[in-house]
Amino acid sequence: AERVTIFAAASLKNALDAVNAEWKRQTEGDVTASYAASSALAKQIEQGGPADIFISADLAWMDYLAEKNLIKADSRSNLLGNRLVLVSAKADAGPVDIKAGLDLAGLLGDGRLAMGAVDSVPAGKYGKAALEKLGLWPMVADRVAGSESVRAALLLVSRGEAPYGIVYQTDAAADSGVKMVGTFPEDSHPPIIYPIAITADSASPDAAAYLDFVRSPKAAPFFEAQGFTVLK
Amino acid sequence: MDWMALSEAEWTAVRLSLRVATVAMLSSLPLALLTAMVLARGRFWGKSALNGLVHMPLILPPVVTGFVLLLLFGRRGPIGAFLAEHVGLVFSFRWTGAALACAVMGFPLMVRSMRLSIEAVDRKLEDAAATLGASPAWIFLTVTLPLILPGIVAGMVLSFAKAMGEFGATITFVSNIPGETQTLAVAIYTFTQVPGGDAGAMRLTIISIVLSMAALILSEILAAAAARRTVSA
Amino acid sequence: MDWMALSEAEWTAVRLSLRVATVAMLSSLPLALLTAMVLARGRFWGKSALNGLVHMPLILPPVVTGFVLLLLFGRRGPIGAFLAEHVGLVFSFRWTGAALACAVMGFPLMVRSMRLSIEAVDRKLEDAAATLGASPAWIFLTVTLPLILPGIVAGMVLSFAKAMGEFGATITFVSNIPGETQTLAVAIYTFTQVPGGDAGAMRLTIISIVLSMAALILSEILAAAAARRTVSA
Amino acid sequence: MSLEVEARHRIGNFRIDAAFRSNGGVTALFGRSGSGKTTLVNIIAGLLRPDGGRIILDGDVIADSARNIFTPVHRRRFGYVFQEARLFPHLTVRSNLVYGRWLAGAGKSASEFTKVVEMLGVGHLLDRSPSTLSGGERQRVALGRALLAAPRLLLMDEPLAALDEARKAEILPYLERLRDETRIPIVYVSHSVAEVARLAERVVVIDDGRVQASGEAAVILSRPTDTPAMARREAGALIEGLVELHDEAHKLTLVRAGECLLRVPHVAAAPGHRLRLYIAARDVMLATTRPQGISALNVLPGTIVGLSPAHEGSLDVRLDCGGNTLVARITTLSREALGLRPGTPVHAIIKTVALDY
Amino acid sequence: MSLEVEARHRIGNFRIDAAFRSNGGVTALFGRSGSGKTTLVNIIAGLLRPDGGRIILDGDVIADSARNIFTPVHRRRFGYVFQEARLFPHLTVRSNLVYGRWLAGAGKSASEFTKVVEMLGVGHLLDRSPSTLSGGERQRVALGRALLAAPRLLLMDEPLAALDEARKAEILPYLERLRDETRIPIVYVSHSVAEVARLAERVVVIDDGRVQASGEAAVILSRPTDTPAMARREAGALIEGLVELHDEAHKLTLVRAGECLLRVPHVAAAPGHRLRLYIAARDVMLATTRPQGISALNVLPGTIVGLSPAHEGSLDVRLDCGGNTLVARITTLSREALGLRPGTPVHAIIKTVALDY
Ligand SMILES: Nc1ncnc2c1ncn2[C@@H]1O[C@H](COP(=O)(O)OP(=O)(O)OP(=O)(O)O)[C@@H](O)[C@H]1O
Ligand SMILES: Nc1ncnc2c1ncn2[C@@H]1O[C@H](COP(=O)(O)OP(=O)(O)OP(=O)(O)O)[C@@H](O)[C@H]1O
Ligand SMILES: [Mg+2]
Ligand SMILES: [Mg+2]
Repeated sequence: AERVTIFAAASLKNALDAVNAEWKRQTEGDVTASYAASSALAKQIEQGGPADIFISADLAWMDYLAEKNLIKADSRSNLLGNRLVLVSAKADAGPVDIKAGLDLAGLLGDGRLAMGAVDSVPAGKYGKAALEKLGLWPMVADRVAGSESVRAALLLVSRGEAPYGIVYQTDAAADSGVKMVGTFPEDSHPPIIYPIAITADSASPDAAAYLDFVRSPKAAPFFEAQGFTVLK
Repeated sequence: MDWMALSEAEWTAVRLSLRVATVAMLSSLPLALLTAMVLARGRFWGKSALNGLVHMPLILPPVVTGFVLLLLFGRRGPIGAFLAEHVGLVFSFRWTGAALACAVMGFPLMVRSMRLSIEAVDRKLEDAAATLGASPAWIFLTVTLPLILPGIVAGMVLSFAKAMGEFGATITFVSNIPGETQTLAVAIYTFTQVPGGDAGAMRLTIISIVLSMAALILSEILAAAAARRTVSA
Repeated sequence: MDWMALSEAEWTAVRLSLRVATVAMLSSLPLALLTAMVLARGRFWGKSALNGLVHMPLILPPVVTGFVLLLLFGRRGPIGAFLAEHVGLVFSFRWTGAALACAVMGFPLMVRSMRLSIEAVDRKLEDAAATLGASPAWIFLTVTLPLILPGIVAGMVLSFAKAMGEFGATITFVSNIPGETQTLAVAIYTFTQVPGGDAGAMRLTIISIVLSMAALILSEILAAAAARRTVSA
Repeated sequence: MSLEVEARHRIGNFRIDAAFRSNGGVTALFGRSGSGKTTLVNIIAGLLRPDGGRIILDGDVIADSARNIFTPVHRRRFGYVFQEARLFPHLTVRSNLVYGRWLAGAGKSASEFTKVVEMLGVGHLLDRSPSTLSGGERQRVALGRALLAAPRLLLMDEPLAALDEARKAEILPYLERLRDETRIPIVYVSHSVAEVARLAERVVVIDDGRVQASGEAAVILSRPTDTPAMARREAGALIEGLVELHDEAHKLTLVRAGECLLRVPHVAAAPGHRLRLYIAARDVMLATTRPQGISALNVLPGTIVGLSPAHEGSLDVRLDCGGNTLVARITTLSREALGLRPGTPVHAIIKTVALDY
Repeated sequence: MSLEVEARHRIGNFRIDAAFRSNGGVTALFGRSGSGKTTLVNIIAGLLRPDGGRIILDGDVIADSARNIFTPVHRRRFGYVFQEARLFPHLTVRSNLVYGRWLAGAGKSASEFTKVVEMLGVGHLLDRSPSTLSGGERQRVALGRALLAAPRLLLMDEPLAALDEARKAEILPYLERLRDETRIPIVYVSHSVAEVARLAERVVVIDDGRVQASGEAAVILSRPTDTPAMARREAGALIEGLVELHDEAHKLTLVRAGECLLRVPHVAAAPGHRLRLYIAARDVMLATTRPQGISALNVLPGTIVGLSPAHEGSLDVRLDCGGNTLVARITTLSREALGLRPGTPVHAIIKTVALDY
């Protein structure tokens, strides 16, 4: 079988490695994945990167490629969803009901709110949107510590640098150093979506089969194990 | 060149970058000089280990360096906690942390340059100074230091340039807080992460280049002046 | 130390890193030497510009450097397309591209070290060689080159170390393809991006440190041997 | 002022094992190239820590390996004029000159500076960089730098080698004054017998790291066999005398040495002052009868004490002239013609101008 | 073999404007420290490109600013012994020595190497690093390096300054042979009149960048006033003679100069060979009557030609001895006592051993 090359957002590594192992086992097909920032991957595809399939961490970079006709439009779909949660380092921190009027500033005290960089990192963008929707943004806008990735934000919380952080549920679940104290209402932010598509340049005859596999129930458990929501 | 007009936030990033780079460069100078001296002249057990340690920030991916800084110098880190309590020096989420990250990243470059110059110094001149009554410290100040000026300048240039371009360790260690830790490099990085951010990234990149070039030319002038005086006799 | 046992993929990354770092270091050597020579000795219009250009990879955030490389040396880039067609040298998404990225990132470090050493060379020795009938090229080979060996070694060390730690430009330019462009540093970065990756990152980091330390100690031994022979006479 | 040096050291295949003492004044280190003179001077300066030995200056133990005493270089305050100039390339000539002076405190006045600068003829170089100096200029500045550092002891390693005779003739009297007035002990390495004869009270002959001979300059310089570094043409005898009187009209000085009276070119020393004269064997002529109508002013009656074996057609004749030992070099042909043998009474003829330095 | 040098150049405040020519052999550059000797040699070597001037060797235009010709240093093949040794620190002594030899091709045989190494006494140093050499050893290796490069012209800047007399006495005959056998022109900077007198055919006296006097060594060295760099004690006259015969028993050589016959220490030259003798004024004694029973073997009858003004109690008497000019330095007292004036017939007395170098 032909090799299938996946360009995928770095946060998908654990889940996708497992899916790929399963795909290899079942089809004896060859698959390789390159994990990096969605931005870098999109630009590489633009410059002729050897990707057959692109899985972005947000819609923006998929849209970017779609506009340039670099993906096969009919192959595009939303693969995964995620939830945004509030985490705390303190084991004794109580649950927080995330809603409009929450005294987030009070919770933070003189600490900072760790999250992905609000302009660039997808989780940061979602987080900012949610806070704005809930009217909490003005209160914490200058208290935010924008990290280079969700993982870094999580680290800031687990190291006690920041009392609270906004991260994906998938990340929070896997880190015993932090406690999930609240989940953002699903309607408070644009849906967190990991879109998938076959690139326009893809020549691998197995790309479509792989795409089908990833979207099939056979792959779903691996994503769910990492805390992702598998979208239909 | 309206396109080049900087927003207030961008101006802040420029000022911050210059401050961070300058502070990083200057504050690492004494320790780098000491380390270079020890590596060039010292003979002791564990010298290889020290040498390795100095090169660490180069060998490790910047993100890892940032993690390590966070672990050590963060609010809860052993050194960070100590400094915060006893010296009142706080790094986390402060521009000082950005400067620390840049200083650490530039450290191996600074040490190597200085070490190279120290190793090239003719020890016989130091001997001559000693016969004239100069103590080791005085010899260092009046003979060694002027003679290694090219290495010091080179080290400072590399450290400054590195600080201008550093974002991996910085953003990991102290995040990306506009006006506090968002240096030009971090701002550029941020731009590259959003579709359509290319123009902004380009603009900031040009600014960064212009600033660095100015610093570079200044350094060359200084180095040339120093060299003119130390043509080997 | 079962924990340290490396998977096949990790072994691949180790081998790849060593290859990339070595090739990056060696292939940039001639150009770096030439550039250092020109900067140290040349007097020409545009020297400042060349100097600035050399420092660029240090000044720019690695992501930007990687992006510039992608634009220039990518399959569709002007240089990349030319080289692929006429020389058969393809960088994009190959380990050669990773080596190119590392070479570019280490270039300013290499040039600075060499330049520092070249500037410290006693030109009178070159004059002496000329009176003995040595042509400029022969003088360079038999006098200048041996005398600047410390600078060359230092430059190579820095370039190698930098190549071991480089991931920003690499991952941006040639992505993160296991067995092809996934160097240790890139692999470490990948681990840091996922939950539970810390152990893996730590393991690879230790490997990277061990490898680099070995290279470092080797370089020190070489440098010491060179120095023993060139004590200023 | 006394200096005691004892050193054992090994570098590479070279081994030094030398000891000498001097009671102040100038001690000349004499020896062939590579015999260990610079090594010994480096040990005295403290730049080389010997495997064993000691250095005692005026009862002050500067170093003693047995007692594990080692005064660091900069506390010794031994001025050192290196064989190569070793000027500081990043400082001007002026700054080089005052480098040690400044450290020595206010000990040296500005007039001292002016005096040394003038004597060395480096006044017009003060603002220049050492890299632009000529070889001799560099050596002069190095000399000035050491002199101005107010040293307790001066170590000079061939300080005048790169200088022309005229310049040497200006500097030597200064060194003589330094020796006589300040009584700073000086250890002086030189290949020039003329310099050594003029300056040194003691001569230490080094050969392959060992002291081959050491003692009064008068004694050592009269035994050329001891000093392989000395070309044969420099052999001679050193005699001591007292200034008797000056003949101002003819610019001559009469010196009494034992029972002899010697006429030498005018010397600026008061009557009664001790004077050392080195009389090269090649400058002494012998006559069996007292010659008449010759220009040489010194005709000293004496007796042959001994004759050295002939070498390359010439031999050295040792004379006793009124209590002074003189050496005359003559050809074997002359010896035969004049029938010279021990006990023969002869006249030693020495030109006055041959005694000028 | 002829060399023509003309150079105008300015460095800092120093200005050189000198020209001289020589018809091969050794040309001595003589001048005080800082007079521009090294600068001139650097210009000849091509290390310094002068503002103007030209260098012509044997009709071959090496450099000519008017015609914009400038042969690069390495194509000139001018061996250069620098004032400082300038050994390559990264090479062993052996590699230093053969550096130029290798480039010169197979021109030099291994026996040449052995010969030079032996003559310089550096055989035991071959595998050492230059940094471990003594000053004199370094200078000898530098000398050997230049000699072995098979140069067309040798530039030597005080090559023997750091050497002891005994070593000099070994090297000088080698240089003489080089001069006589290979006919390589040599430009020789030295402060030693003895060296210059012995080696040089021509002397160029440099003062403050200008040629103050230039010409036959015999002429220039007899006019000490022209050579301020020469101490007065080195004044004298150079006379030319032919080897007449050898007295092997007494190791003497008879040299005919004009109408005079001089006995000098044995010289290794066949009868008929030309020989130059420098007779220092201080070594010449005058007598109004022919002395008897003296050891000096040379008693030359002559006539006083002129007397220089007295200086510090002595004066130089110029004699004509059978067609040779001689200079004798005597005290004013002797002149008065002997009543010497131009025209007075006198005998010049010169010891044979005084003519030994
Ligand atoms: N770069 C310079 N700037 C100013 N003056 C210089 C420079 N280089 C040389 N000089 C001067 O030129 C003069 C001639 O120097 P040079 O080295 O030729 O002298 P020299 O005759 O070889 O003397 P020495 O016998 O001491 O070696 C010296 O007075 C020196 O100070
Ligand atoms: N590191 C070393 N290894 C081996 N031999 C050495 C070393 N250093 C010095 N020597 C030898 O020691 C001897 C003494 O050297 P030193 O410099 O004392 O001689 P010197 O008497 O000053 O000679 P010169 O008159 O030539 O300056 C020399 O033969 C030299 O080669
Ligand atoms: Mg010596
Ligand atoms: Mg000179």
